[in-house]
Amino acid sequence: MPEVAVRELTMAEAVREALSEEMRRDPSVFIMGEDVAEAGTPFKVLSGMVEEFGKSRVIDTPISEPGFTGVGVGAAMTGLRPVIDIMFGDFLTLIMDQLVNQAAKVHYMSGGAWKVPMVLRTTLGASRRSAAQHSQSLQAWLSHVPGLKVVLPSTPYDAKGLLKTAIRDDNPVIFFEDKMMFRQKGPVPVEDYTIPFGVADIKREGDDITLVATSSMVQVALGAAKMLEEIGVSAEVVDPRTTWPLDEKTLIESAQKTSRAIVLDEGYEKYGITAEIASVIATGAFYDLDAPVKRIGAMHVPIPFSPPLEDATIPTEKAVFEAARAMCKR
Amino acid sequence: MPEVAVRELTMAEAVREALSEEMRRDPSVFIMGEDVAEAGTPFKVLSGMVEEFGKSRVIDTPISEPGFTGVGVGAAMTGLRPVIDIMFGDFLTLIMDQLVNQAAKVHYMSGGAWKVPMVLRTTLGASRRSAAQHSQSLQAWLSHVPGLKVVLPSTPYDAKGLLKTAIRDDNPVIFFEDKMMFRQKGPVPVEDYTIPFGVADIKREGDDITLVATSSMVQVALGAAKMLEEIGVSAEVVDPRTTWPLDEKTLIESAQKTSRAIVLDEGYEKYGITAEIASVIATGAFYDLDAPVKRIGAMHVPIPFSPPLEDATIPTEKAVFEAARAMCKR
Amino acid sequence: MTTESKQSAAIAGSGSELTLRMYSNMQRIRLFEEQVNQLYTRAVMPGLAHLYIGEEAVAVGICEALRRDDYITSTHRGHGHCLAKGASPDRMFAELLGKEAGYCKGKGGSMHIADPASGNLGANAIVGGSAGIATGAAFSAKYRGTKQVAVCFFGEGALGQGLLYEVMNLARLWNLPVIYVCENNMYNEYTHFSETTAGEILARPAAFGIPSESVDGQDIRAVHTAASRMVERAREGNGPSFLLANTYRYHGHHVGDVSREYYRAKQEETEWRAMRDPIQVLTEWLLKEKIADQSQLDEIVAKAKTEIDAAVAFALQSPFPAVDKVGEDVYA
Amino acid sequence: MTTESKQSAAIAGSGSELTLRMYSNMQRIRLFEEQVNQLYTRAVMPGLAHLYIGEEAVAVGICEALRRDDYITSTHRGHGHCLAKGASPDRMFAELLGKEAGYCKGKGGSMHIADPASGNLGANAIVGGSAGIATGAAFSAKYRGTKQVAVCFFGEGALGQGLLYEVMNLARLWNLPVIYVCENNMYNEYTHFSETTAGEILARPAAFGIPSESVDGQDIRAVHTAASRMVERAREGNGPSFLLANTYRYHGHHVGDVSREYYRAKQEETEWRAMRDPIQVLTEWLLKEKIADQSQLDEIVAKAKTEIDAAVAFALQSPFPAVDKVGEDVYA
Ligand SMILES: Cc1ncc(C[n+]2csc(CCOP(=O)(O)OP(=O)(O)O)c2C)c(N)n1
Ligand SMILES: Cc1ncc(C[n+]2csc(CCOP(=O)(O)OP(=O)(O)O)c2C)c(N)n1
Ligand SMILES: [Mg+2]
Ligand SMILES: [Mg+2]
Repeated sequence: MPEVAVRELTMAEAVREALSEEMRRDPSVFIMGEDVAEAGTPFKVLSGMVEEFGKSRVIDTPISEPGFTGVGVGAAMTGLRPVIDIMFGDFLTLIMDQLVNQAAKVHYMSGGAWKVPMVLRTTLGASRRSAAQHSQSLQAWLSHVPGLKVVLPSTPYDAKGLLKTAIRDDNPVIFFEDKMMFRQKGPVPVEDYTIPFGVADIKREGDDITLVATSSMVQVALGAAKMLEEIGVSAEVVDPRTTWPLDEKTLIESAQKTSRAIVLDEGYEKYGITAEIASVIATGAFYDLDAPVKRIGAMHVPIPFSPPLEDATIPTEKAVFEAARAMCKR
Repeated sequence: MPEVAVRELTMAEAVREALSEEMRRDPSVFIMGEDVAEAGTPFKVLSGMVEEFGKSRVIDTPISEPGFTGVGVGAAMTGLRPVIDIMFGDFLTLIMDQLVNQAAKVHYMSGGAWKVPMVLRTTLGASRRSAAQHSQSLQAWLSHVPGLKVVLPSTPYDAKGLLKTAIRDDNPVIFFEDKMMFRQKGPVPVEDYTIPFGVADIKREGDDITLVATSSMVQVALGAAKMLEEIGVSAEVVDPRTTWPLDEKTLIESAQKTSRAIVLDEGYEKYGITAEIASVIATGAFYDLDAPVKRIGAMHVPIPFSPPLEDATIPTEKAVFEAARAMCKR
Repeated sequence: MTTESKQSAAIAGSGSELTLRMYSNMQRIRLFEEQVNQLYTRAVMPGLAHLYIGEEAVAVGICEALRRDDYITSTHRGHGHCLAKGASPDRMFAELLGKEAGYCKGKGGSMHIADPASGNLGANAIVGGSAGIATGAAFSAKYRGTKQVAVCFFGEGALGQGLLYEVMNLARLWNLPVIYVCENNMYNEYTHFSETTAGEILARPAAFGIPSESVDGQDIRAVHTAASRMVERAREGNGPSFLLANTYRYHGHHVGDVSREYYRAKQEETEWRAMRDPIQVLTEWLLKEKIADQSQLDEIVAKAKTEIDAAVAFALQSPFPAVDKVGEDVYA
Repeated sequence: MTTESKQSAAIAGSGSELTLRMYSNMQRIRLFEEQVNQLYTRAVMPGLAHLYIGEEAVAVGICEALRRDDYITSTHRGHGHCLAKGASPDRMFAELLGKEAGYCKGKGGSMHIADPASGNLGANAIVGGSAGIATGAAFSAKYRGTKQVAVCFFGEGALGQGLLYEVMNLARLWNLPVIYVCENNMYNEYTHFSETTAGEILARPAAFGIPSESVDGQDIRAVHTAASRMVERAREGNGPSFLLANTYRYHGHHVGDVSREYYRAKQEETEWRAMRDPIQVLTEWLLKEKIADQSQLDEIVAKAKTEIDAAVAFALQSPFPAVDKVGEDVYA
């Protein structure tokens, strides 16, 4: 990007700034969810917004996820741009019908007559000792559904730019935020900017192996890349940023260049995000790969509460490092 | 299997026979769902069962999928073996919380103290001109979830044996039936038998290419195999029968033998069943494959109503034939 | 247009253009549905359809109390709602046959017809699935200050869906201009509603503080009067209401449901047809009140028949969408 | 054991062993929760916990009306239910600390404690998520003919979840032995329930034909009397009931919620603590009725303190599960 004024913001601040700027720009944008107003969400992501925009645009709801998501769909069909807040990604289980049978299909079923410009913000990620019902990363389900777009920002910069794109998009967009990243800082330009969907970002250039990582796993991949550097392995870290649309070209080209790839995602590994991306790479870079594409996701168990057990279920820098080292035969 | 008395049953009859035999054997087994009693379901799969077992064991419910699925979970935890009937697989969207956050996790979250021996029967498959909300094949979502088992029978024989295993299993099992197969006949032995989970079945032996297919796609694969035979290509058709547990070994060995594989599933192709299986094969048979593993699933669109459009979204024998022919360079 | 709805409310129950228009629209729906049944039996229509015959007074009585820019959400049994709100039969038939000229370019079919021009947010094949959408449209109308009203049509089977209670709570809390219309035709598919519904239906909206009434769904003047009251209440900013319309479907749950004796008595069907037919009830009133004589009514029916026949012909001759259209309209 | 519950019902309101046991159990819960708060502030406990302090009379008053083999489902604020139903503090603390000796081998934690031995089907971190499970347990009791009863505890926030209405309808239709207990502590996290709840709470179960009562949740004798009536009704085969217990949580929504002024006034908290404390209310009654003197009560507290301190010590010294246990218990 060009030379612009930049300052450090946390992921939470970046999200809040994107929402606030879009709400100032467009009166049809509003926020609806549990404890979003005075409380500013339990993660304090929206702190201060109700003071600026008032209770008519930052709206506390009862604990009725299917109900207020459905209200979001109807509001989006009739001229508004709702931003629905689902506190924990685990609660997506409650709104799958509104998202999948309603929001995702309205445009197509009506032959293009109606559209649903709705953003659904929710969270992902374990390791907060929140146990099996508050720690899941369910992005694979939604990436599977035609009619939805799925965004997984890994930095404050990406979060702000992608969220603005999501709000301006005329389709239902599911926006996943990693709970562990809310306090993580990163550079964010002062100027208005957006980031297009379907464009992967190379977070680190490298020659020997490609580490494809989403959301929370980007930091893990970068950490592993540092460790690999020390043993002389140059790792490239590629972040798809959106799993739908998916920038297959960039992923494949990186793997063709390095001839090795590991795919990382915090969702359950089986039938997860890593399966699609690994299979895209295995096909697209078939004649260039020196080794099978390796997948690393969450262990196939409900996420346990006990710290030593929970830690064993999530991909770690060390695990990625070891896998990469083995693939590169060091 | 050994020499036994065999007769032809439809898929619906095989399912009904499995349920009836298990209900005679075990009084703790009961059926609950919409229009399951006198109506015997809209597909008539359960016709006659209420006459034999009475309304206390074949129970009509209100149109409350989350409610009666939740009742199933609680009943399963306390000594019963519910068989919950969800008319269309599309309605899984309504019960994901009960299945994923409750049924799948109870055993683990309680450290093994409670278990949930529940079977959830539902349907999959398009091409009935039922449009976007009555045609989906959502097995990928459930295969992604630790704690669940997922069964996809493709013949009356498999349906009966696998359903009996499901009912006797102490875990929540999701059992998908293809609506288009209910009237399809096949040989079923008279004697009691079960089929273990996690054991793939080779529906047709072949040497040149492996066609992995689930549920409704097994017939498509067999049809394509016939067409391929005519051009001198010998296709092996492998049916995993359960996507979780998944018989990786048999799939990989077949691909190693033929050195080519196409994976077929009627669910959406992106982030679907075909992604996991293709990636398992691409990794396991990495050094034996002559070509990238090919995936064929439903087109990434909500399923349209209009016949010419709907037909274009589903994998066909011809599409599989063409893909296989190209891979085998004929 | 507000005036129209005010007026219609005012003159409901007295003779009027409105009453004749309601007569005409009920006839149009019935003729439409009879053609649908034909198209099915002649195997010209793909899939199935759920006929509205017997329930015409509910959709027409309510939609005649609405402005064209008011919203409705509809159900799998939605042809009546769609016509009553102002869609035209030709594009509807085209949709039912999966043709390019259909309201949804053939992509939706019978269970998903939608029409922005007449405020129809769409039929829905998920029972109760549109309760959130209708409530959201009402939220939007209030947010935008347009004084539009949203009507959520659903069958009594949808009372089993928890979503309905979640959104009724929201509608009351936020005072939204939405009317929940429960079409009680006594059957959830093949099960009598008494086997699926505990307590008193009207007590359910009441529990959320929503004013509710029940009405004879076969008496269109009663339906229209009650609906007009509720529409006014919503438009004036006084929030949601709930209307329970007691009615009956003459045909099967869907066109393929022909042998019904195992779940309801033939006699029940004949009694409703003979004694409670909404078109007959209005006809008798129109003649008694001398608002129209038989020949005028026959003329209305003849006009309707011509329109419907032409619509079927249009749909039959119009082309299927080109296969390459399948990938369009997934994303806006 | 039926006799015990009969008896307890009979003698509720009069002085008795039962009343002293209820006093003791409320004290045990309070001491337990104070320790949990300590463990959190001392950063010894992983994650968060939701304290039951202030609401003790609800869990104890109800569970004392149950048999040990009756079922309960609990919530994220579940330590009180768990103790009241008969779990022991040592394995509970062990679970809260993620230790192998915990009720769930450390896999569940505070929000998922379960104990088959005392009929606890488990706490649940999905608000309202256990309504189906409790109703299913009642279905099972009826199907198996065991005369067991199921109690579904939930906070008033769960009134927002549609699932609750679906299962109340089923419970009434099928006459299931289940009691829905709404613990109204007036807050859904950081939002006052009046902002999230339209109409009258008791009208909701009533709409499904379920008998309901509200009770002062700070007066354990009132809670126990009402609960005993409902348990009898369920056990005799007369179906479901709904109990609204008005109560208050003294602490934050969870242990980390310490500055609460933005959503509730300090004065409100102090008033409840000073004038409506369930332990104090019972203490005064016990002394007034001369059922016990202060020294006896002090002795009970001392015993409870010893038990709780020992339990904490046990949990602190017991080991974490071996990492290779992580893959066990996924499938039975
Ligand atoms: C969530 C859901 N469950 C089940 C079905 C299958 N189904 C279609 S119509 C119907 C009965 C609906 O009854 P009612 O709501 O009274 O409408 P009616 O058909 O009587 O007009 C059912 C169970 C569905 N479409 N959606
Ligand atoms: C379905 C669902 N939505 C949201 C949450 C987040 N959450 C946890 S507790 C809570 C408030 C619950 O309030 P209430 O039911 O009154 O119980 P209380 O905490 O007051 O005991 C919320 C919103 C959740 N756990 N589950
Ligand atoms: Mg009905
Ligand atoms: Mg509360």
